[in-house]
Amino acid sequence: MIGYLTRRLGQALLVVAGVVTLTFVIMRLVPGDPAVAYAGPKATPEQLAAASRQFGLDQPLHVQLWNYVRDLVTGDWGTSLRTRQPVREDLFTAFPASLELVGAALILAIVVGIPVGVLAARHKARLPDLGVRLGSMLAVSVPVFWLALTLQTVFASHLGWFPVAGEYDASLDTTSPLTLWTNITIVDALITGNWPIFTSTLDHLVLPALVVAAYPAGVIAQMTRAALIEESGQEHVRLERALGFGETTILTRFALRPALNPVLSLIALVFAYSLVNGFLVEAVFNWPGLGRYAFNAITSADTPGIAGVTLLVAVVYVLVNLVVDLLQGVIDPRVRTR
Amino acid sequence: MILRADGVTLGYGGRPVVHDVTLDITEGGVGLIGESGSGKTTLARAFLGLLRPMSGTITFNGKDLRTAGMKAFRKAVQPVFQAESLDPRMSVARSIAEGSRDRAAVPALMEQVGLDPALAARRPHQLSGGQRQRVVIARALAVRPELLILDEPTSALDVTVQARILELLEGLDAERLLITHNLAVVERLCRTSHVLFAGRVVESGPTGELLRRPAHPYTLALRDAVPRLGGQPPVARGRTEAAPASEGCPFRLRCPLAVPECESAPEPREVAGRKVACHRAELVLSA
Amino acid sequence: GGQVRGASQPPSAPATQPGASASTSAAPAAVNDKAFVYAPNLDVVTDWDPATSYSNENIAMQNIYESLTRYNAASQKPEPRLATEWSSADGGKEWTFKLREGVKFHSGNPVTAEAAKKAIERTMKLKSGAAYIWDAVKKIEAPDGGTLKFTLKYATPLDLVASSGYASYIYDTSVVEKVKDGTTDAGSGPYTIDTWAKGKETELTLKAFDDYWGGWKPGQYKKVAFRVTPELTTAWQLLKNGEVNFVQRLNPQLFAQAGSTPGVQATRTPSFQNLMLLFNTESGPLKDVKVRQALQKVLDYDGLAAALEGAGVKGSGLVPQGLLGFTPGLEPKQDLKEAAELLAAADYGPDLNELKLSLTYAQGDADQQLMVTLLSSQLKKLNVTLQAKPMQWNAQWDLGKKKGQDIFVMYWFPDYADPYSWFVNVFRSADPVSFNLSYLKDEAIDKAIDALPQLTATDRAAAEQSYADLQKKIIEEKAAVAVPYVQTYQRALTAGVQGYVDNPAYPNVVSFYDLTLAG
Amino acid sequence: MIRVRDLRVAYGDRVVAEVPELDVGRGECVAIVGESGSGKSTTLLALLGLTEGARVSGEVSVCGVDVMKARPRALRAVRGAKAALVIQSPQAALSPTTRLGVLMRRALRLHGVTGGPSLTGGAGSTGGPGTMGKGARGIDAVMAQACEAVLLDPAILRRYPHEISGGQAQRFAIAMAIALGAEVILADEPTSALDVTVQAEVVGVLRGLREERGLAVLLVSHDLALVSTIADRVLVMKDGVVVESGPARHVLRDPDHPYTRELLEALP
Amino acid sequence: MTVVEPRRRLPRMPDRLAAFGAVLLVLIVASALFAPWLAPYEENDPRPLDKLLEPSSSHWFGTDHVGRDILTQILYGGRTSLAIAAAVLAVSALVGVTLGVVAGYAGGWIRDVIMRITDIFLAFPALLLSLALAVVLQPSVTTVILAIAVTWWPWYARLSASVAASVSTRSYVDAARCLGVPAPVIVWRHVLPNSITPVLVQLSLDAGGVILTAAALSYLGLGAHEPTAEWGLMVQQGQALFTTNWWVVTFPGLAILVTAFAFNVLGEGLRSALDPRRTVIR
Ligand SMILES: Nc1ncnc2c1ncn2[C@@H]1O[C@H](COP(=O)(O)OP(=O)(O)OP(=O)(O)O)[C@@H](O)[C@H]1O
Ligand SMILES: Nc1ncnc2c1ncn2[C@@H]1O[C@H](COP(=O)(O)OP(=O)(O)OP(=O)(O)O)[C@@H](O)[C@H]1O
Ligand SMILES: [Mg+2]
Ligand SMILES: [Mg+2]
Ligand code: NI
Repeated sequence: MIGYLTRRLGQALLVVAGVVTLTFVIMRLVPGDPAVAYAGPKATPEQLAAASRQFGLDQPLHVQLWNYVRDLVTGDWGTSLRTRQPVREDLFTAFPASLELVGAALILAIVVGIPVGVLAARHKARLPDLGVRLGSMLAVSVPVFWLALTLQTVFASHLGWFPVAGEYDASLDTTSPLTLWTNITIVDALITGNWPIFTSTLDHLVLPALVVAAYPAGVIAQMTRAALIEESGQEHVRLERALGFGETTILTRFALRPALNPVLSLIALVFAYSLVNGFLVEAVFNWPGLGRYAFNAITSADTPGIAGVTLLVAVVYVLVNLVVDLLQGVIDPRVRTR
Repeated sequence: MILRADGVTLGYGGRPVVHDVTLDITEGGVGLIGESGSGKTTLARAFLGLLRPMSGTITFNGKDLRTAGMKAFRKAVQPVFQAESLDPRMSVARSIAEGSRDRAAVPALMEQVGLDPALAARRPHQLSGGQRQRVVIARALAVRPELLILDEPTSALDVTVQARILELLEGLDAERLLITHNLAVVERLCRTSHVLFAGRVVESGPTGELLRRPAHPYTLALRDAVPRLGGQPPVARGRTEAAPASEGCPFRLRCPLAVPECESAPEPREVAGRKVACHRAELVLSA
Repeated sequence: GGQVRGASQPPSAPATQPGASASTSAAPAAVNDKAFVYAPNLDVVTDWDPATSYSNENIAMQNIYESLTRYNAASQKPEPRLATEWSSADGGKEWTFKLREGVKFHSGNPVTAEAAKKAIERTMKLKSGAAYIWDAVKKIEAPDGGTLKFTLKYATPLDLVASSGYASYIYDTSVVEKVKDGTTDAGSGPYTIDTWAKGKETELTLKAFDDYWGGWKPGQYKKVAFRVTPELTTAWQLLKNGEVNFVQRLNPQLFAQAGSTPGVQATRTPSFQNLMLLFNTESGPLKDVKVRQALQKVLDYDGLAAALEGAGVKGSGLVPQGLLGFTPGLEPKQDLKEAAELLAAADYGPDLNELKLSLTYAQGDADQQLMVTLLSSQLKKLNVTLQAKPMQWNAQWDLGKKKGQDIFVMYWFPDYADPYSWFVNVFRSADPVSFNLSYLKDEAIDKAIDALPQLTATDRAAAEQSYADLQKKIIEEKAAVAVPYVQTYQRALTAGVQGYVDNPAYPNVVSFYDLTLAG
Repeated sequence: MIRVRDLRVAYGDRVVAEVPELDVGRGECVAIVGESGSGKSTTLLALLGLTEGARVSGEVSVCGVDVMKARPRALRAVRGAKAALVIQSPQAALSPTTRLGVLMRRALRLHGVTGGPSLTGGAGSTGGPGTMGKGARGIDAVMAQACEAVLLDPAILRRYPHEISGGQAQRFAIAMAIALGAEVILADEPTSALDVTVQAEVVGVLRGLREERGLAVLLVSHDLALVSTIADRVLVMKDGVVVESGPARHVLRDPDHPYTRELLEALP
Repeated sequence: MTVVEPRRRLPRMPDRLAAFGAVLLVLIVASALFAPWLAPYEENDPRPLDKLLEPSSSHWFGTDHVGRDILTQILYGGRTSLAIAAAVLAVSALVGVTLGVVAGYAGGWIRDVIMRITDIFLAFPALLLSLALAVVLQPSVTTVILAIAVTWWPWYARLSASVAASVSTRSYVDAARCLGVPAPVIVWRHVLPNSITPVLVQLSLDAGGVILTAAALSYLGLGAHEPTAEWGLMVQQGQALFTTNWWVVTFPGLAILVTAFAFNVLGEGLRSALDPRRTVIR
């Protein structure tokens, strides 16, 4: 197990190193001088030169790469050309917000997707199955921006059931200020018992989380269904039937667990994917998350910002996959001995 | 003798599964028996040049496989694998002609293995198990091999079909190395046999002798466990669930005759006209 | 330990919901304890230094810092701010400003001539952002606490310069080094920083500076919040709900809706920002002035204005209305027949050669995109293929500097309310290329441009005439540019807010101090 | 124990198994032999009503329950509790994520076997919280005994299916039948995936149970030699039809049907 | 005598989803192909005076902000969107399958190197990579295709590597090696054809995702641009009009939804027919 872990960690490091290099290459490929982005649209030549010096852009490429790696390792992720803040600080605000949104969405997707997948598998080739399959395919096909706009207009603006946008009611900052520990609002509100902010955040989360959850819920349902159907074609199900267990018991108590592993891998992928791809949703719902940060960084050619997001997401991706590997061992004992 | 393994150790991913095997493929058919996972297929793959030995050498006509030109060897030794070794997408004719690239010879080959040439255009899933096995044999014969390596050629087939395939094999003039679980089949097709246990050859000798009067307790257990028509119910000797021992005699944990001496690995030695790796071979012989 | 977010007040002090019902529940004329919520579409602050700031943050900074003068778009003249009066001498090469008395910085220090001198000198020394506006200044003196005297290298309308939206601030140099992290400021304006949380939705809140020289009346907003809202539709819905009080830019459809939505008021003001199609006068097919003139006549200006529905209006010449040098009678007109003739004269047209033109414009700008759509479909009928590439600014500019396109589309607006900006930056020849992206090179024009500042400082009428002549020359004779429209600000506020005036010299800036909540 | 008359199983229009008569009495061992695809497994599964999507007709009674007419609930009670199934591939027949003990315990609970003398046979398998402890201890005892009966170390109950050998898995399947108090074991090729040495052991266990406990065994196999050593009576199937049946000795010594003869001759 | 019929608690649904998806798709493709004949108006013909007309009998889907007929633009836009999907899938499948099959067959260090590279591309946030590339190459349809393909191929590499690895252990591959067939021929003749099915299924599942991603890129102004008609671009331009002129964004949005849905239905149907387990996300 230890050997396996170190091997996996080594691979993970390799991947991160690859991402760093790739990022650097892309940063250099982006046309237009990053100094222009920093110095602003009406910069004078002297200002441009100064900005160039400040970012070390006047150095030869290999020196730049070396500096870049050295800075990363020492925790200096550079200064954003757009916000002019240290990228690390920017990410420290943006990432928790995304984590909150994507986390909530994934919980929603799992809570909906897995039972629905079980339901479909239980009634394979019958009406509920057809319903679930069509529903999940709709969920994965719907363009998020469209869904976001529609939900916002209908449920927030017209019906007024939910807030239009925002993470929580900003006025609560004065009435019940939040002590930050993790920087994730809802978690901090929960652990410090700040109920006004907690409920307000929950209220604000519903719509964006629903939108972000649509795709994951769809694929999770599809995957659960497929994995369960395959699992229920396994020999052991026949034995369980012969032992007198009911169909539902068999699916939920014997087949679900072994079928869960691919679902888990999928969740890991969807998680990393949603972190950045949520940017449209974040924009519509004023969610100050990573996706929006990434989008702004891209559209303003903020290379350090782009690099920071990329690296962060890559690290998260790698970590989540590690965690999933471990979890899979817990869920399926066969994996442990592999 | 054309193919010879000399002190060969084989494994996957650095983990050896076949240990220090020395074995000649001699005339009259050679049998390889042993329980599942004992390394029979692994050994066969090494003989086919599909797996490099971790140590030891495999020689073909006296030349090391690693250095000798593979061309001559390639077609001289051909496999007949366990049932499903046909590309599901290729027609019978294409499969058979794959090595020789000689389509014209296909009908003759098909007849030789007892297949109706009219089946040439079919694909594997349109054939029965017995027919498929015949195609596999025809494909191997197409390149006129000197040696056939048969890995459980019949174990997936029904008994009636099995009997016919065995007949066909008996009639071929290529040398053969036969791997099987089925003792009766080895007895019929092979003059000499080797018994494999946990990656080691524990006993080798003339097949008839070997099965009539085993000298190794594993061979004995194997023989007695085989049910015979109308005979006594098969007998289980020793505790079959025990894993092979990693040190000393690998069979000792299952061996009803094991003594403390067995904790040291037995060297293969000549006993009653065959080679046995057991400290207690004499006792077994007398049983 | 954890840090506390928000709350400069003790948590016990209850505050009512900001803006939540600003439009409906009219507070008694007593104290206005609501916050005014501004919905910008981008992060508000990137640079807190009043010397170097050259971006969005001026929306907030104009309320925190003050300059000597402020431009009044109605009178087209600078008006007093920190300076109460001023005069020039020596043909516009010497300027004297009298400072307002009893003004204090937020730090408590008094605003004296000495302080103002130090501030401007620091700004000039840092040479960043819009610091160039002071380039003409040779020497600053503070003969007494209330008088500031400038000696210039060349004549310049310094009263206009001093009203600039950027780099003109008078700040407290003794605390300015501490403003970087956004917890304090060095200004003298009506508002001061309350909280700043970069990257959060409510990024910045301001609170009233109690010792402001203008004093405070009931009904004025003593708190201001900036709630970043990138999506227009979201901003609009928040406004309708009364959650925000001001949306800086609406599209025509929303603007029309805003006009008829109870609880919302809409305002429209022409800006000082216009769109320019800069034709490559130096190389390529547009080297031929006939082709350039044809292009000027192809675009359906009225159709475009109609499609823009008020987001932009047809201008006249290069100088938008409201600035010195605005010249009526230079309105562009579509004339397809003449355009076809001009093209034919250059051997292009439906039955002649195909003309291929490349155009670059700003990515993500819906109005420019609209213009491009209309232009390309018109040109197609004349056998002209337009290859339009949306690009990010720095990529577009890079290409432009290398003269890599036939038509360069960009907006221009002056940093201070003076049309000189267009001419000196865009149409005066320069090597290497900076913003003169039509690559126009004409000595006579250059000379006329160089004479403009002094004329402005000394003889406004002559300046006006010179501007008119130059525009005719550049547009009609040289055909270096087409100006499809001048942008219009279409803004919406919650209905209860009174006193809003849009000042195009300070784009998107709301003077919160001037607002009151109806009651 | 088992009584079958005119059983017919069809998938769609294709009849895959037709058994006019099949009886298995207490302590008897009956074997069904035949080639691949001849309908052996189908017949066996039909006895427990496990043929999904098939049309089944005829009379089938297992341990006194009419399988054809029984409601799903009653049918589930027969499965496992009265008639236990042992299938071919040993490990694949066990859910990979369930410890053996957990599976057995769940099955015992399902059928209301609690082990406590006062509670046996009661339908209230779940029991109140008070009876749980006692019941659980009782169940443990039942499970341990069952394992010992098939020569398994009860410690194996803490393992996962992939941690045991094929022979152990087959013996565990039989142990479950014992623990549940099954009266009939239906074994579908229980040894064909095993090595001969292990096969011998499993066969030994089956024989022992028959002799000691009077369990009835219905064995499906294509290994004539094996069948000949343990079966009392034999049914030979070909293409879904029973071509010959009778006492093992008779059928295998001098078969009446040419197909049986062919089978015997093919033996190496 | 009792006859037990298969239990029928809920009605059985015929599994014709794949067929349904295929029919839907044929309709969509046909409507894009025959756009010039089907479209009621000329492509890209702005009439500012007719802008933002509500859906009516003369403009079924209304008109957009410059007065183009939305139905017409959707029909023509389908050509772009479908062409993008086809090109992206072709390019990424070509690259991914080639690398994957080689990795799967060769094993050893070759596999390790290829798979690590694949991992790097997978760990790189896909949308960021696409966006970055779109910025580097300047927005255009070709850029969209390349940008998406760059993030898409690793999935096929991974999928086909694992399938090819298992195919390579089949005994017919060994048999071919013993017959002296050269490695490239074995890969081409045996490994590739036998690993392709799951990739094909995955391709049809992914097509919807490609259209959505392309739409998102255009939506961000980084993909197709004026005057190319493309669905994502149409949504982007109409998005700010959602509350006032719903049809401008809704119809192209529906076009994307229906097409993505059709591809998904087809893919999912194929998958359940061929291989119930594999799912890879876009
Ligand atoms: N490709 C492989 N990678 C790793 N281990 C393998 C591989 N193939 C076989 N093994 C292991 O090597 C050992 C010997 O396997 P081999 O297939 O040679 O046995 P065998 O004697 O042919 O068994 P059987 O009778 O079941 O065919 C087994 O423990 C098996 O798990
Ligand atoms: N679910 C099913 N649907 C359709 N046909 C089936 C189904 N299950 C089995 N069959 C068919 O019924 C016939 C009998 O199958 P069965 O499994 O009973 O054979 P068997 O005698 O057990 O063979 P083997 O020795 O290979 O296990 C076969 O032809 C098979 O294809
Ligand atoms: Mg083998
Ligand atoms: Mg069977
Ligand atoms: Ni020994």
